Amino acid sequence: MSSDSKQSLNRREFFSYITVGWVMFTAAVGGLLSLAFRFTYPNVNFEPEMEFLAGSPTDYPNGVDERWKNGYGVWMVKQEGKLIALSNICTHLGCIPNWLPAELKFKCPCHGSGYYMSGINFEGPTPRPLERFKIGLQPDGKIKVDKTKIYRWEKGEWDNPDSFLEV
Amino acid sequence: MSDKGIAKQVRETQVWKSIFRHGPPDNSRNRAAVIAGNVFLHLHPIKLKKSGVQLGYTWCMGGLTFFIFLALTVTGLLLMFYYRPTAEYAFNDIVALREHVPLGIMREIHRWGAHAMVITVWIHMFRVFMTGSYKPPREFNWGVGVILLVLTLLLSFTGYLLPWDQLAIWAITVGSGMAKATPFAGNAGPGAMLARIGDFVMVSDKNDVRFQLLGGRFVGEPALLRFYILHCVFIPLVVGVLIAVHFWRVRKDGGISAPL
Amino acid sequence: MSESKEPGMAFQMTKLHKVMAVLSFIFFVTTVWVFLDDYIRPWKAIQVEAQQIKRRHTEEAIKAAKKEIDSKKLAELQANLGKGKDIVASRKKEISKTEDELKAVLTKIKAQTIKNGTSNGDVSAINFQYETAQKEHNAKEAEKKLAELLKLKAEFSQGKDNLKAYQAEEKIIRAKLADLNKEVTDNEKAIKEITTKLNLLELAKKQTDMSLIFAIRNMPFLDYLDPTIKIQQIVINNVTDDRYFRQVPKVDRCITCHTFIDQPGYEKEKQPFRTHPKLDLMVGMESSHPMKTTGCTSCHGGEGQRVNDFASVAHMPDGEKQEKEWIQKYGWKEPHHVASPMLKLSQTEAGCVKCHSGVELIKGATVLNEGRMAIEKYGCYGCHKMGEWAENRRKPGPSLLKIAGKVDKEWFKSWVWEPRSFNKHSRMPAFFRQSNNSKPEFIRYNMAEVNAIAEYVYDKSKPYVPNEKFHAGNAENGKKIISQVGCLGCHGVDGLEDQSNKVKAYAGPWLTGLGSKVQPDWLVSWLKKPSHYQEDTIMPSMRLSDQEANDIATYLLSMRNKTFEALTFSPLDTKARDELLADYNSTFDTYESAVKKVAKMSDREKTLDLGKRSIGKYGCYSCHNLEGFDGYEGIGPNLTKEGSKPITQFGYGLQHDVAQTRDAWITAHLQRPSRWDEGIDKVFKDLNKMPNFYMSEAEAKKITVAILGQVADVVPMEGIKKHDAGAALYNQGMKVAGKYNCMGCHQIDGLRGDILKMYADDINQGPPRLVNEGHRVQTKWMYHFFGNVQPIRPWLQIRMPSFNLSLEEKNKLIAGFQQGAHQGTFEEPEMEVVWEPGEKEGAAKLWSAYNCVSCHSIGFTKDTPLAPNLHLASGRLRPSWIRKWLTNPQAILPGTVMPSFFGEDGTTPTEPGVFGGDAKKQINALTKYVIELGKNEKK
Amino acid sequence: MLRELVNRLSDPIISFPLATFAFYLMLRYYKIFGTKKFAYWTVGILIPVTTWFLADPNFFSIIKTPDNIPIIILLISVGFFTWFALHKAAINDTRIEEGLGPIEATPENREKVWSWPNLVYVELFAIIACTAFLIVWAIIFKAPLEEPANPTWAPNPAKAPWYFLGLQEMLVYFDPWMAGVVLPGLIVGGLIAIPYIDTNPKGNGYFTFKERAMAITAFLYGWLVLWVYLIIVGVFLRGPNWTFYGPFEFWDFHKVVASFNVNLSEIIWIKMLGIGLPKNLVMREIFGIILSLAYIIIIPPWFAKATKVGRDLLKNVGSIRYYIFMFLILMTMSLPIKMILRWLFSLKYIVALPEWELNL
Repeated sequence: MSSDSKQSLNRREFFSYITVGWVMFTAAVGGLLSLAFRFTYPNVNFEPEMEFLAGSPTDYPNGVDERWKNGYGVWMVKQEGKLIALSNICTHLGCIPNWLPAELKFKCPCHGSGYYMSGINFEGPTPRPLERFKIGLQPDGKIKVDKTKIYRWEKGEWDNPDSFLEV
Repeated sequence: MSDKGIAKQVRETQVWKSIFRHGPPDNSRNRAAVIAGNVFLHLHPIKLKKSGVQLGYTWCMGGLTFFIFLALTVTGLLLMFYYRPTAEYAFNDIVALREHVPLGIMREIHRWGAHAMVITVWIHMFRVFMTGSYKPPREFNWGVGVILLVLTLLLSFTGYLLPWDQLAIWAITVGSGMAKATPFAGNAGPGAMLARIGDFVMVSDKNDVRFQLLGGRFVGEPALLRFYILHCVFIPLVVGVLIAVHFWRVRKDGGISAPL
Repeated sequence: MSESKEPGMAFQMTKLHKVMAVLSFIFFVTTVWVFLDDYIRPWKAIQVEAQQIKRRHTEEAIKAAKKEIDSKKLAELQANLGKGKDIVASRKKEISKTEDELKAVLTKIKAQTIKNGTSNGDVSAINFQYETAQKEHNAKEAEKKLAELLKLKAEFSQGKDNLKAYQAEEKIIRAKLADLNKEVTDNEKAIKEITTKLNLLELAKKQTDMSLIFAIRNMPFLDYLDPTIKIQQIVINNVTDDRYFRQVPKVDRCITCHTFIDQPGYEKEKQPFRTHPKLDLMVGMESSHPMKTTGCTSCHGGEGQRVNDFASVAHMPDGEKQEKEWIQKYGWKEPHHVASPMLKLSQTEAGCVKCHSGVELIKGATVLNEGRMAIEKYGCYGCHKMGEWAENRRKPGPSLLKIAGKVDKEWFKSWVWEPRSFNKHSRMPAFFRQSNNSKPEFIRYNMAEVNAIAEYVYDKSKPYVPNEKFHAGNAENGKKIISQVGCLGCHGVDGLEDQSNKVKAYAGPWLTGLGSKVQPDWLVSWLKKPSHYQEDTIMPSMRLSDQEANDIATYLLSMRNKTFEALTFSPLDTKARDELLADYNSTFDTYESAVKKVAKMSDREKTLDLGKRSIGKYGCYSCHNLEGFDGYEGIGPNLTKEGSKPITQFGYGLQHDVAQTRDAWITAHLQRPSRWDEGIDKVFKDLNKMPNFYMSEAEAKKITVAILGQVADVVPMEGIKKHDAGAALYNQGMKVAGKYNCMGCHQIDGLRGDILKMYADDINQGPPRLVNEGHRVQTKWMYHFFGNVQPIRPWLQIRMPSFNLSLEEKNKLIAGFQQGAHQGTFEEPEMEVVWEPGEKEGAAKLWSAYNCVSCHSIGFTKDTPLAPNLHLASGRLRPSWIRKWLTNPQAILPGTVMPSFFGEDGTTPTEPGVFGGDAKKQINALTKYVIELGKNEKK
Repeated sequence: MLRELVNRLSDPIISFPLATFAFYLMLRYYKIFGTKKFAYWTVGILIPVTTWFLADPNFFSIIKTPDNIPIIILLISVGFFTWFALHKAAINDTRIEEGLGPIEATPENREKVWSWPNLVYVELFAIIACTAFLIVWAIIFKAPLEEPANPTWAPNPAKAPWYFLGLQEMLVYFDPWMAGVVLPGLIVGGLIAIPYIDTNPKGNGYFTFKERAMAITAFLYGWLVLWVYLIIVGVFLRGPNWTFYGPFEFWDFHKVVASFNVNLSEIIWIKMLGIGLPKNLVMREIFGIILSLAYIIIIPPWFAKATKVGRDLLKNVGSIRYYIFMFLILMTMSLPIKMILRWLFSLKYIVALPEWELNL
């Protein structure tokens, strides 16, 4: 009986202690759990770089430039005032097509898929055009190609302003 | 002294008595005692309805699943002595397990056991559904069971990567590729496009759920390590805890199911 | 019993809640602390500062860019744009009509694309079925499929044609649309062209904004999403860190703080924001050591992986001042647990050695090269192994095989006892009278040793009879010859101190007191034919005439050292000798039986035995050729991996003033090796035997750099710039050049040329500088020249000596020069001269117009020649080199007297009348003319 | 010819409806299906048929792959246990009709027995048998190990582990966010929800079909047709490029099948209306959006109003349970619906918003 009345007398105090206690506890546990979550994202990673600097836009004449083909698997194609970074992986079975300057086309030596300079497929077994990579200009005027971001024609992504560079 | 005499003498030693608190289980009292007095057998009730021991009714699939889980734990522990989860060594260690490590079928038992566990757990669920054993009072335990089933699949899935061969990384690439499409949390999922301000991309291949799972943008060495830890430590721990809950609730919710 | 009691409470609930609240509060605070502790890192502040610095630079660049823009033109263009907009607006109707047309065509194209896609799929599928039927020899099926296929193909190609037609239509409409918008787009384009740079800079500036987004991106917890402030690293797979029995790829995170290290324009910022001082050689993208593939700690050393603490990186201060500053600023501590801390700034060049190990002199590594030259001077490698660079070098000291024919025994003893008392420039180090062996009993033993050594050496010495007789000459003239013919390229000489100190030659001894040292006949024969006394000497013959040799000898012999002559060495103390021998013999025996054993030997035997043992003990044979020591290794410790030796393995003795670092120990050691014994009671045989070279601190420090570079790190082949066969040959050639001190006189590709310092007034009076020599002269000529030196430049007083080169050395030297100039051995030996019509006449005109014979007078006029004999050119020079030389001689040899006839760019001839002023044609014609001169001469 | 026929029949376009139909027959006539006689006949027929199948080298080469053994074990055990469950259910249902109650509820089966040795021993037998089985399996079949991992070259086909092949097969019809995330999530969530949706008090603890016809039908359709069947297709009938190959067909790398799929928006705006796609994305996909929403929002209330089954269900379980149940059923049915749309109209997406990565 007496304890009951005591409790009711101290209700406010009692209420605030229990609230403070458990709110703090929950917040602390939540904080530690969120740190555990954060822990799973490393601050550096050792994956190969997918970006490279590709000189300045004036380095490229109209047409197909193969200087980054071997190192990075990218064709730089300048056409109609646009510079694009084209993947050199055939969309059929992943072979590497050749650029045939005389016929103005990419031709895959494996199964004969053919692509226009723009990357659009027009012959052979390939189901879709070549992929384009993100290309942009850095403040110092150098081109940066980012291979992590891929633009696919069939997804309507070639209108994306990051998928080409106006020159 | 006769043989019988020796057996009796042994049974009367302090050592024997300290281990076995009761006589041979050939009478009711001792049959109860053998179950109640043993921490492992204690999982069982002392007595149960006859239908609970009929294979045609229970199919024994839950029990087998648990047994295979134990077998996988033991074989898995042994495999860990030879296996190093690094891109340099993982594949060679698996070859070693096949080529020169004694008891060359250890990995086979582990792998086929894993497949078998997936099958037994599915069929266990099938049986539980068909006998309506999820109905009250067992709703909660059914839920625990579903989670255990999912964890079983995840255990198998994480283990799939460890041989570090083409089969492994491409299966995991396909499987983990789906995480990429998680709405709002995967870089190729619906809503990911919205989570950006200028060049600040909040959901990209460097910070989405797939990255968290793989520790990288593609299935590489960090993914191997993460899967190894998930496979060997994290998920087994969770599964162990949930199995305990599952069994406890079987006992508490009225024992192995039977018509009400 | 029936009143079962409810369990009671041990605590009051309110009390429990209070405890819970307090504990939770503490728990919560610790959680916050964890967050902050994890979040606050020093490098973040540095990156924020870097961002501000970048902003400042960008703002300056923006200012400059704005100035560049022609504001008038811009205003004009903007006005035009406004007008253009009005014009375009007036065509609104037309434009919207065209846009509708475009939309219609696009719809058609899309529909056709769908149709074509379906057809394409069908064609491929049916084609596969047809092929399968063919493969299975199912003729009926195949026929059916073929018919279907042909129909589909026709449909498909029709569809493709349709699509092309629509696309052509689209193109026309688009062109029309563009035409309609021309006034706007053209002006916009023009404006954009002018402002591109500015716009990009503005964008860059925006990236340095400290905005809310910036704060969110780098907020605790959220900084995993896409932080701008983050650890930057370079992973170099081709250079590894040694993790003992494992080599792991190097990871350098230095650029986390050294933010602009590879970006020009930050040279004046304070550290760590400063640009690398040698961007063209190191770090820069175009340099030979790009950052991405070379990294930072590959050269500098230190812990590249560390970012959180200035000291843990193992930054090393250069000098006490910097150390104090760092301790105060960063709490710097001596990195005791770091295997290879950073090289101090002044010692950075030591980092080159790891990869460029076998290279004689490394271009650009000034201190290191000087260190190596000092090592060469003192001959450290005689006793110590020092890596690839020091392998297979000649013995640093003269041969003692015929010493009895050169100096007398008394002189020898006094010299060995204290070389500096005879020659204060002596490079022979002092073994005796050092701080650790100056106790009377030690001196007694040492003197016995010297006596015994002399006995042994003279006992083994072969007789030598000089092949020339000395007759007195003109000392003054001798002195002049010495200063002129090039002796100073290798020797310092008393009386010529000024020049000698300029050149600082070290290949040969400083010549002093020779009158007190050698016999006159010996000296003359040595001067005339050094190899007569010592077959493998590097001293060349200067092709001196009898008179010249005698003049020189007279001068040299006039120098006497009276004090030294007066010295007499006390005779052999036989008791000390016997004690020492007994000591040697007691190593495996009791002292008593050793004494007995020694007693059995004859007196002579004892002396020679001690002599040999002493030579072995002090390692005399390491520097001098001596009989009886074939196959003995140098006595010093192997220094090949000295730069990686743990600091705990260095013995400090009682020298607490020497800092606990490798470099400090090495420098101190070099200056006074006996210091480690000081204050320590050591027995005679345990004394430190490293002699004292009396080298200056500066020299010691340079040598320290060279030794520090000798590290244990394994650099994988891929990590080193591929040393192709050519580079290896070049190194070998330069090694020979080093052995014979070619660079004491010639500057080779910008390196050394010590004697040139004497010719600072007129560099053309010095020995010719060799630039791309392998390209300049023909292989055959060079080979012939080495065997049979003849003067090319008769006006020079300095002489090219005749070296005693072995065939192998000759070939190595030539191959080295060729490869250094990337010249194939048999490329372009001689040229057939074929004149084009009129070319010869033009050449003749040029020949006289440029007045070649005014300098190249030999064979043409009686004038004193100021330039080489051109009749020899055809057999000596490569035509392509002649062309290059004619084009711009100053580019090859700055300061040459050869005029530049074709301007600085080599395209504007001073004689524009010939060949229409075509420089190339003129140069070709002159080259042919010069070559023909030689050919005619031969005939 | 017969092989050709089997090849053609196994194409999902045909085999999926066939499987659905067989499923219908099985449940419709479960009492016949559940007889031992039926089982014997089936086994009797299957043995020669299987032998004939195995005689084909192409089929055999797929079957004998070590990693496919578990699927065969799965197939056999699922077949057996499905029959066995329906067999038991048929017996019980007959008994219940006769008023006897299920076998498991007979007094002798309710009797209590000692765990030791009745249960413990049986468990030991199961363990021993299982261990022996695993060891034999492990000795006969080596665990697969292919060439070392090469991140730059993907094998074709790249398949997920077999138990996820149902999901991978769904990828043909749905985008990854549906097939890989939403649908699996719903499967797990739906399974957990079963006890809370199914309020039918009957059939608790014994085999029966009749008393729980709807629950069992829904569950079995999902389990047998949408899960196990798709796994079989994924494992045995999908080759390079995820192209369909019949069981007797050689996995020819160059096989091409006509597949050019069109979005609903393209069909309507271009093919039907001929006015081109509107620029506005929502406008462009408005028909698909309306259809999808209608599918989820309109069907359940309509079903509850228009049909007796719906009315009864709503009345029995209450509205919350009813709508959750209908939602799950509709999501389940979205897969067959999408399949059929694809086969009939080459329909790619109902809602095609690649700009938002939101394709349906």
